[in-house]
Amino acid sequence: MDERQLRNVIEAALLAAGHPLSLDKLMGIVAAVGEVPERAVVRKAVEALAEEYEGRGIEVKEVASGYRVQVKRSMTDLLQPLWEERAPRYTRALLETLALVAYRQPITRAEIEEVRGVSVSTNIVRTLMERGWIRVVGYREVPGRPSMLGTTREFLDYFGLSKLEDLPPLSAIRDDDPEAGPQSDLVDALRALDTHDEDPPNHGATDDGPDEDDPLRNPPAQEA
Amino acid sequence: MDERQLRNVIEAALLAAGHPLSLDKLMGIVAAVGEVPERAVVRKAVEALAEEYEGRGIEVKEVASGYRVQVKRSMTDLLQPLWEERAPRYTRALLETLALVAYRQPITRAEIEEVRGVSVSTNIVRTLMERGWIRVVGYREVPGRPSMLGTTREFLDYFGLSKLEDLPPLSAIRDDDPEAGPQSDLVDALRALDTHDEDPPNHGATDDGPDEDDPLRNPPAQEA
Amino acid sequence: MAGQPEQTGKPHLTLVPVVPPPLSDEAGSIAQAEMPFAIVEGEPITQLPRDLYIPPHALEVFLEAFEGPLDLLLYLIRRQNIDILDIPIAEISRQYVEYIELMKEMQFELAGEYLVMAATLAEIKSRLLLPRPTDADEDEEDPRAALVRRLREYERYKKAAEDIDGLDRLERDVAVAQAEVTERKVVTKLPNVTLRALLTAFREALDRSSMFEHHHIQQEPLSVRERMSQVLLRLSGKRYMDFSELLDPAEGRVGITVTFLALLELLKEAVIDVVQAEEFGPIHLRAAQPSAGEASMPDTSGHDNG
Repeated sequence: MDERQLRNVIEAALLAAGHPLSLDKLMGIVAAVGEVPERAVVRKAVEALAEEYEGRGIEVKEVASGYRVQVKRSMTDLLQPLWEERAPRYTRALLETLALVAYRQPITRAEIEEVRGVSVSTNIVRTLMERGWIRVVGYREVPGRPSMLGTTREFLDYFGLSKLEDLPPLSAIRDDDPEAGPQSDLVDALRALDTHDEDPPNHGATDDGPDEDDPLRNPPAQEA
Repeated sequence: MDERQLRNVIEAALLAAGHPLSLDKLMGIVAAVGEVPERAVVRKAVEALAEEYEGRGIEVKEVASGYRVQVKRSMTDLLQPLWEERAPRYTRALLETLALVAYRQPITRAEIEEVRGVSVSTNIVRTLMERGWIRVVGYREVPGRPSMLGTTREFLDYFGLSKLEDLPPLSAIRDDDPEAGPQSDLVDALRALDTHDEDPPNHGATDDGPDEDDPLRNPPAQEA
Repeated sequence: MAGQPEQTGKPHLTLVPVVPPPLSDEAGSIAQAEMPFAIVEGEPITQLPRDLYIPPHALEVFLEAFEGPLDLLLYLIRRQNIDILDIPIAEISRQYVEYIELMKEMQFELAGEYLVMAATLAEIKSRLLLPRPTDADEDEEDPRAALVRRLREYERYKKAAEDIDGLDRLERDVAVAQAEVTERKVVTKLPNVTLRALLTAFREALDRSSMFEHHHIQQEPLSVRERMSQVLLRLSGKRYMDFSELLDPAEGRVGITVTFLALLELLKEAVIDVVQAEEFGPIHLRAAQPSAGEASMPDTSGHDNG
């Protein structure tokens, strides 16, 4: 099988499957023709296919469970009329819960509640499980043996990630040296502030820097 | 939109739709960008796409309701491994049922239930029949005429047995009953009846000699 | 809450990006008509007056727009463009408590967490008013520091949730490209079973079964059991079969004995009938019949045992 044929088989397989195919699976398919290909050769063919798709409306995407061919983001608005149903939307409560499971796994429900300051509804956990995005990965050996939650490969696939590290980086705690125990510094700073608590908090120009990476992306205050 | 872009949109649409798209539908999608294309132009772009696919593993096919991209027939055999699903593992209930049919055949469902203490689901019986391991061998003439189940040759083949007797005796299964069960007594007794019935044709050194005498397997030389 | 409107169960509420009003504006006429804080039943709520009055019918949606007390507190802080480290506790607590009081007055069911937060804020405020003893307990975390830590921790994950929401995801942003496959044969790989698993299952069934002691399961050797199945199959579909047809001399004495034992057992279980028209006449066998005739035998899926 020459390089072109190999690429054709891989393309057909990816388009036929409709779900991601791992390199192993692709190798298995190619091997069924009689030749056992080298891993590197198959990987190269996938890459060649990805290159071939450049400038097209589709792309080869590597996600957690393998490769898939997908319609590019830039195309989907155009193709909206094709889909009868609108994509599901997710509430902030669900996304925050998901974020905590993703970044802090393994995590118990109590720990999620501690960070969010509100109880986690059973519905949210159930929805996330039914979507196959989270699952019980173990139990914490404390009274009650609460289950610990973690994310799944389906979660990564769905959000177009190939591994957990591909998640957007968790914003650093601002103004803090991550090395130093932030707590004591903070307390000191707070004590210094205690005296002028009621001062107008509008810091004007000095606020510009931190605002750049303000997690809420608030535009800076307009000076009236 | 130039010809290449038009072709990209059509390709993405056909691959994203999951069903054939008519020329009208394609035109509607293209028109959403702002330009209302000529029919002939869109058709030409589809044809150009079809040409582009020549020598590949996929093709543009015109069917009754429009165009679709499909995997070439010559590829489908190769891709067969993609559609192999692994059936879920058998439950213990199923294995118990199978074991009871094997050891106690012919046996009715009610009799299986009596031993197992729980009802036998229709699903289990159906699964075992579909697998070709059990079959109805007759009916018991009691009210309801329940069917009696027995094992098949496929069952023996699958488990590498040449005959039912090769199943380990109950004594081997129940270690709380170290003495040989009545079964082997009976077999021994039968064997005693019939010591030199015929010469076993191929008596492997490690074989249980009398096994070779199995009338079902080895049609022996005619006596008369 | 920047960005997309949220599903709050109140579809007519649309939160818009929060632009904090300048706190120092004493005039009370904040010009932000183009930046409504919320839209309630189509009407933009543009004013958050200094007395924090919120139209009563907007209050509940207001609360629902927040993911809890931390979120509300963050909003109040962010609205005033205050650095999280410089929270003017007194002012923020006052605003927070006012909201809570208002909601209590409106008799909205308020999650307990909001009240806990109000208490926390009150505690911090009171501590700030009291002179700090010089030998303050070092072990005890400054409640304000604890609050700041929680707020920042929450803010990180709130941001993370937005980031995750911003990822290109299936269904909404990208679609899996798929080509049609004609003549696909879905093959289901059947599960494997080992003989050992089968035997283990059998043993468990028997161990559970009290039957094993009471009845004599397994009285007949498997060869007889197997032959019973075979005889039944041979009798199926036929009206009668001659006894001698069932006995194959080629099987030798063992074979004949096994068949005979099988026949006796089948007879005992009343699943076959034996008919002998006259003394020393031929013995005929057939599968036991229901009251009226015909031995119906459904298709046994074509597997032949022998």
